[in-house]
Amino acid sequence: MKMKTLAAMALAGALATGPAMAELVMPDLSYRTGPYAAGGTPFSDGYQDYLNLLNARDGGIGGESIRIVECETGYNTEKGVECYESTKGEGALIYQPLSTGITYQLIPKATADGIPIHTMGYGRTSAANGEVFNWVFNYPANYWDAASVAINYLLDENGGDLNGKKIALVYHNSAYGKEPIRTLEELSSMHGFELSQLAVDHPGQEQKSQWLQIRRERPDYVLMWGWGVMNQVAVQEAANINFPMENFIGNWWAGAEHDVTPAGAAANGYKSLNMNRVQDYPVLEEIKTLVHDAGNAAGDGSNIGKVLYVRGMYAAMLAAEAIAKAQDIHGTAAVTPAMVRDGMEALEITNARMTELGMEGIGPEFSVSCQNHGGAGQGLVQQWNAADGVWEPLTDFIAPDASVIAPLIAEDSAAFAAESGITPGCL
Amino acid sequence: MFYREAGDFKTSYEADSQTFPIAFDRYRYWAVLAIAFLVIPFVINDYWVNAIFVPFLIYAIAAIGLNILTGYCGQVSLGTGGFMAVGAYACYKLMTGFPDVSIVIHIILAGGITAAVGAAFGLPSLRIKGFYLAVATLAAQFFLVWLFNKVSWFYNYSASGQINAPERFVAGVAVTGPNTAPWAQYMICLVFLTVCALLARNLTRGTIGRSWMAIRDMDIAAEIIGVNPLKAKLTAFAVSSFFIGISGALFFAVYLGAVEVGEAFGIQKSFLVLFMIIIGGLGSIFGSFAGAAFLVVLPVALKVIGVDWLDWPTDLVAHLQLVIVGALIMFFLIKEPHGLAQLWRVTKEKLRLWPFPY
Amino acid sequence: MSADFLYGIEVIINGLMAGVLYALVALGFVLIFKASGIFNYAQGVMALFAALTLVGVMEGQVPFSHLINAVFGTEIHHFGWEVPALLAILLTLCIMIAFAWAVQYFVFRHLVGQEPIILFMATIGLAYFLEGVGDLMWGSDIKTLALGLPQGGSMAVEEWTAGLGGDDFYGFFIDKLDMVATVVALLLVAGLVGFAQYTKQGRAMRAVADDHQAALSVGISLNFIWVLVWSLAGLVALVAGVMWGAKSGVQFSLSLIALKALPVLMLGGFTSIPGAIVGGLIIGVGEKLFEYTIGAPFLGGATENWFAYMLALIFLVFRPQGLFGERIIERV
Amino acid sequence: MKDTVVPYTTPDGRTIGDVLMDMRGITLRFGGVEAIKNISFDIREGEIRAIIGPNGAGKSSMLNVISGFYNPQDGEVWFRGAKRPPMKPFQVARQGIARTFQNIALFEGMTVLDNVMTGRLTHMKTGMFAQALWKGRAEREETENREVVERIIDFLEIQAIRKTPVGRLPYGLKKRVELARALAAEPKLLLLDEPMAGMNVEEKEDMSRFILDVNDEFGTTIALIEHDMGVVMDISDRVVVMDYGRKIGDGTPDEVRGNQEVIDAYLGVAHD
Repeated sequence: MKMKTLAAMALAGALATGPAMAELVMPDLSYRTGPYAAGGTPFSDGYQDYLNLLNARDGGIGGESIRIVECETGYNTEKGVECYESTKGEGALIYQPLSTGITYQLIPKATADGIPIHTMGYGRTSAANGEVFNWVFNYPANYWDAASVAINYLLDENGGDLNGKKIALVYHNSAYGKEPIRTLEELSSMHGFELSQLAVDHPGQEQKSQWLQIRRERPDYVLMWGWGVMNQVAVQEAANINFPMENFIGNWWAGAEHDVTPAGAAANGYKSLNMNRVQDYPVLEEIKTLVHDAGNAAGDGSNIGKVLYVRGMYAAMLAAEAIAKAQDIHGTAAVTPAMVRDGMEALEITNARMTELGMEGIGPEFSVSCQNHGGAGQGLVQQWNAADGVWEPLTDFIAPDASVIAPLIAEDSAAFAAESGITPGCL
Repeated sequence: MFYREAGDFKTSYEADSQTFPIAFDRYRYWAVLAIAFLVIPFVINDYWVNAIFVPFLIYAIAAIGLNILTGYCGQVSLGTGGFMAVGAYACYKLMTGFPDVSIVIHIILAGGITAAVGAAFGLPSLRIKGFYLAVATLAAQFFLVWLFNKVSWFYNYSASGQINAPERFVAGVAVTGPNTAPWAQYMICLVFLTVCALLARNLTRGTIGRSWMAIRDMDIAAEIIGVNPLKAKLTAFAVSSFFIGISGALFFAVYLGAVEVGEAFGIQKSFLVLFMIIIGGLGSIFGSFAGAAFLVVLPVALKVIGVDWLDWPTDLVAHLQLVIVGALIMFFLIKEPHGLAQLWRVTKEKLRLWPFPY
Repeated sequence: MSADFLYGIEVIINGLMAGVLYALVALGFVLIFKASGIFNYAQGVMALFAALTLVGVMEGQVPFSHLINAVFGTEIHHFGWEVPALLAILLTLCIMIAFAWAVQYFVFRHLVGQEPIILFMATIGLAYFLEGVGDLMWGSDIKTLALGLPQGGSMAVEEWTAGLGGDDFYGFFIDKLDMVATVVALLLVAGLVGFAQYTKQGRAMRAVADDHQAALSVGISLNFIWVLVWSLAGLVALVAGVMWGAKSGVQFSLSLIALKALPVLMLGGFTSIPGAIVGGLIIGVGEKLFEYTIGAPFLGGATENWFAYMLALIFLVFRPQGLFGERIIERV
Repeated sequence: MKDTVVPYTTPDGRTIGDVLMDMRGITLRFGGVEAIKNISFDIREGEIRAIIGPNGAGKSSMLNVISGFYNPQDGEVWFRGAKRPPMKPFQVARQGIARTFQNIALFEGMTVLDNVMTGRLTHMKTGMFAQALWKGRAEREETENREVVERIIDFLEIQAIRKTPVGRLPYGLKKRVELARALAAEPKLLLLDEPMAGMNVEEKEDMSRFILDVNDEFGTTIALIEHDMGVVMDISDRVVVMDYGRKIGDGTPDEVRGNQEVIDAYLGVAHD
C-alpha cells in the first residue's frame, strides 16, 4: 500500500499541471502499439497532421489555436478509459475513441459529462438515433449502412437481381464482426440471396477451416468483417483457394494497404468498402509543405495518403468543421464541448465545402440533425491494385437501403433507451 | 516508536494468532483503513477513481481470489478472465432480470454462480497437475468467452453484443450507470474488497486454509494426514471463483459499465491477474494488494513520466513501458523470487532488529 | 465416394498440415523445458522477434531508428542496402544466439534452483521486455516477408484428385506453404535429433535433460547447455515466425501463436519432441474435424480455439501422463 | 474368526491389550512385481511393533498398505475389530491412523505451528462459512485445538521454533516436527517410517526417548520401521521381519534374534 501512496503522490504532481484555457483541446486516443498498431498509426497521423495544418495555415479554427492531446490506448478498453479521464480534465471538446470497446465505455460517461463523441464508421450503430444518443454521432456511415451498401453494389453488378446467389460472410467472432448479420439477414430475405456465415475466432491467424468451407460451397461473393491479423490471413487464404478476388469484399476496416501487402500480387483485385475516397488531394500537398517540412509530422511522415491516413484526416476535418459551425452558432471562438455538440448536430458537408478545403469528393454530402446523427450512410467500393500498390475507387458513393436500416436502428435504440431509462428527445 | 514485538506480550492464543501480531502493524492497518474509508472518498475525483483506484480495488479482489487457488492451494489457473466473465454476465442477467433486488445481492449471487462454474472446471485438477492444469484451465477461458459471445441470451439478444450496466442504487446512491459519483464507485469497490480480504484472511488462517496449503506443499502427504483432496481442491476453486466472480461483476457494473466479453475478459486478463499474484507474492493476501497496485499504477506512472513530463511520443513511451515492466519483473524475481510480499516481510524483519542487525 | 467424405479427408489432410505448424511452435517450448525446466512463455514473442529481425535485416532498417530520431531529432530509417535472404537468416541466427546468451547471463543464471512458477514468471517478464524491444527496434507496422516462399493451393494436387469424386468435388486443396512447412519441420526435427544423438554438445544436452546433478558431476557446463537450448529455441522460433509470418505478414499477432502450441504441449507432454509432433497432428486434425462436423454446422463455428484445449483436457483426464509419458506411480 | 488375545503385561509394566490391527494374507503387486507376498501379522493395543528387514524387503510398502496409500490386491485389513473396505488415505487417517515418512513430508511453506495444526484437521469440524466469519465457532475451535497442539509442542520440546517456517529447520528438528504433526492427530495407531534414519547417536537417543514417552504417556500404539537393530531391539515389544516381500520372522526381539532365517537374511545368505 505504501508504494501506491508514493506513486499516487507522483501522479498528483503530474496532473497538477492544469489546463491552459482559450485553446481548442482535441484529444487523440490513438493506438500506435499493440496488435492493431498498423491501422491506428496512419489514422492518428492523419488526424493530427490535419489539425496541425489548421494551426500552421489558419492559426487554428476561427482564430483559436488547437492543442492536440495524444493518448495511447493500445486498443485496450481500460487504457482508453484512463485516457478519457486524463484528457477530459484538460477541456477536451470532442472524442474520437477509435475502438468500439472504448466507445461503449464512453457513451454513458461522455453523456453524463456532456462531451460529444464522434465514432466514424464504428461504435454503436443505433447511435445514429440522436434523440436517444444526444451526445454520440456516427456520421458519415455505420456498419449496417456498410452491409447494405455492399449488397446494393452487388445488386448493381448483377443487374439488380441477386436471386439465388450465394453470399458468404466471414466475420471476426466478436460484437464487431456480428454487426452486419441482422442487416444481411433482412436483405437476404428481401433480395433472395443465400447467406452463409463463417465465424473466425480472435485473433484469426488460423482460418483454414473457414476457407476450405468456402472452397466447398463456392459462394458467388464473400463479404468480410475482419480486423487485425484476420484481414491479412483472409486475403492470403482467399488467394490460396483461388477465390476470385474481385468477388471478395471487405468492409472499411478491412481495406487498408497493410491488409493486402503481405499477400503481395495475389491480393490484386480484392475489393473493400470505404467511407472516404482515396486520391491525390491538394490538401495533402499543403500538409507536406506546412506540416511535414516544418518538422511537425505526427509520425514519421511515411503514411501520408494511405487509406487510413486519409480517413484520419477526414475525421479531423469533420471535427474542425463542427467546431467552426459551433463558433458560428454561438458567436464565440472559445467553444465548450456542449457548443461543439450543437455544431455537430448542425453540421452540413457539401461538395463545395470539401472542394474549398482541398479535398474534393473525400466523402459524401450529408447533413446532421437531431433525429439523424448518422449522416447519409453512403460508402464506396474500392479495389486494390497490387502492381501500383494503391487502392483505386471503383464507384461513387452508394446509398444504403434506408427502409431496412431505419427500423433496425429505431428498434435497437428504443431497447437501449428503455434499458437505460432515457426519454428520447432533442436537447 | 520502534517497530518491535518485544514487550507486546500475548496472553491468549487468540491474541497470538491475530492477523497483525505486532502492535505497530495493527495501528498502521487501522490507519490505512481509516484513510481509505474516511479521507479518500472526500478528495477523490473522476480521474483517480477510474484510472487508479477502482481498477486497483477490483483487481485486488481478483488477485485475492486467484491467490487462494494458486498461492494457497497450489493450483495454477489461467481461467481467471473466463471466471470474471461469468461474474459479469451473471450480474448483468440478474440486474436486468430482477431490477428490484439490490445490486449488492446481485454481485454476491454473481460470485456464487461463478463459484459453481469454477468448481465444475476445477474437477480436472484431481487428475491433472502443475502446468498441465494451468493449460487445462485455458480450456475454461476459451470456452466461456466463446459461449458468452455465441449465445445471445447472455446479452439479452442486443444487436450490439455488448452488455450495459443499468443504473442501480445502494441506499439511494447510484453505484452503477453513467451518473455514479466517483466516491460511490470507489466506496462500493472498497467495501467489497475489505469484506473479501477479511473473508480470505479468515479462510486462510484456519482449518480450510491449512488443508489448501497442505495440498499445495505436498499433496500426497496431505491426503495421508487426512485432507480430502477432492474437497480441498474444489473448495479452493469455488472460493477463488467466488471472489473472482465478484471482481468480474464489479469490473463490469461499476468500473466499465459496458463490456464485450472477448475484449474485457480475454486471455490477457487471466495472465494479468496471474502476474499480479506472482509479482505480489504467492500465498499472501498483502501480496495480492501489492501485485495489483504494482501492475495498475506502474503503467500509468510510466505514462505520466514519459508523456507528460518528458514529452516523448506516446508510442515510444508505450514500448518503453513494456521494456521497463518486463525488466522490472525479472529484476524483482532475481532479487526476491517470492514477490513484493516477501520483500516487505524481509524489510519488516530487518526493521525489527534495527538498529542492531546481529 | 461421396463429396462429404472426400472433403472430410481434405479437412484431415489440412488438419495434419496445420498440426505441423503448431508442432513447430511447440518444439521451442519442449527444447527449453526439457533441458532447464523452464516453461518459456516468451516463445511466441521470440518467434515474432526473430521474424521482425529477419525482415529488418533484409530491408536494411536501422534498429531503434524511431527512438534515435525522437531523442536526437534525426531522420534516419534505412541503411540504404538490402541483405540477401540467406545472409540475413544467418545474421538473425547470430542475433538469436546473442539473445540466448544474454537471457542466460543476465536472468536465468541468477535464478538457478528456483521453483518452476518463478521461472515461468521470469519468462513472462522476458516476453514483455522482448516485445517492447522488438517494437522499439523495428517499429510496429506490418512487414512483408520477402523470402519467396511458395504460396497458394497446389494446382497439381487439385487436378490429380479432382476425379475421385463427382461434380461437387473439386479435388483436394493443399497449400504449398504448408507443404514447405512440413518439409522444413521434418528437416528441423531430423536435424535436432541428429544433433542430440551424434554430437558431443547434443549428448551433453540430453544428459542435462536427464539429470542436472549427474551431468554436472561429469563436467558438463550447465550454463553452456542452457545457452545452447535457448539458441536452438531461437532457431525454432525463427522457423515458426517465418512460416506463420509468410501467411499474415510479420506483425504483433505472431506472438499469439504460442496459444496454439499450449494444447499441443498438454497432449504431447512438455518434455517429449515426438510428443510435440504427434500432439500437434492430433490437435490439428481434431480441431479441424470438429469444426467441420459439429462446430460449423451446429454450434455457429469458431470452435477451434476452445476445442483444441477441451480435446487436450479430456485426453489428460484419462491419461494424466500425456501421450508419451511414463505411467506415473506416486510414492511417499 | 476374530482371534482375541489375552492382555498381558510387559516387563516394564505396560499393558498390551487386544488386537488393534490385523493384517491377513496381504499381497501387493506392482505390475508383475510382488512387493508383499501373503503376509499376516497383528498389532496390539499399546504395543510398539517394529517391522524390520533388509532394503527392498517391502517394509515401506507394508506401511503404505496400512495407511491406505496402496490397496493390496489380496488379503484383508482388520482395524479395531472390523474389516476395512478399500479406502482413500484420508479416510484411513480419519479412522485414527497417523504416520511419519521416511523422507520427511512436511509442508515446507508453513510454520512449525501450522504444520502441527494440520495434524488436527481430522478433529476440526467447523464448516466453511463459519470459518469465513471466524469470530465464534471457528475461533473457539481453533483455540481448543491450539491448546492440544501446544501440549504436544511442549512435550517434544520444540516451543522455540513454533513460528519458524519449516523449510529453514535442520533435519533432526524436521523429523521431530513431523512426529509432532502425527501426534497432534491423537491417533489410535501411529506409524513411523524410519524415524531415526540419518540421525546421529544423540539425536537417535532423543527420538527413542520420545517414542517411548509417547507410547507410555498417551498409550499410543506404534508401528515402526527402523534399520538400527540396536534401537529396534531396545524399544519394541514385538518385531516382524520381512525379506523379499515375505515374512520370515515374528515375535519378541529375543525370539527374532534367535531365528536362523532372520540371521541369514541379514547376513546375506543366497536364496535358493
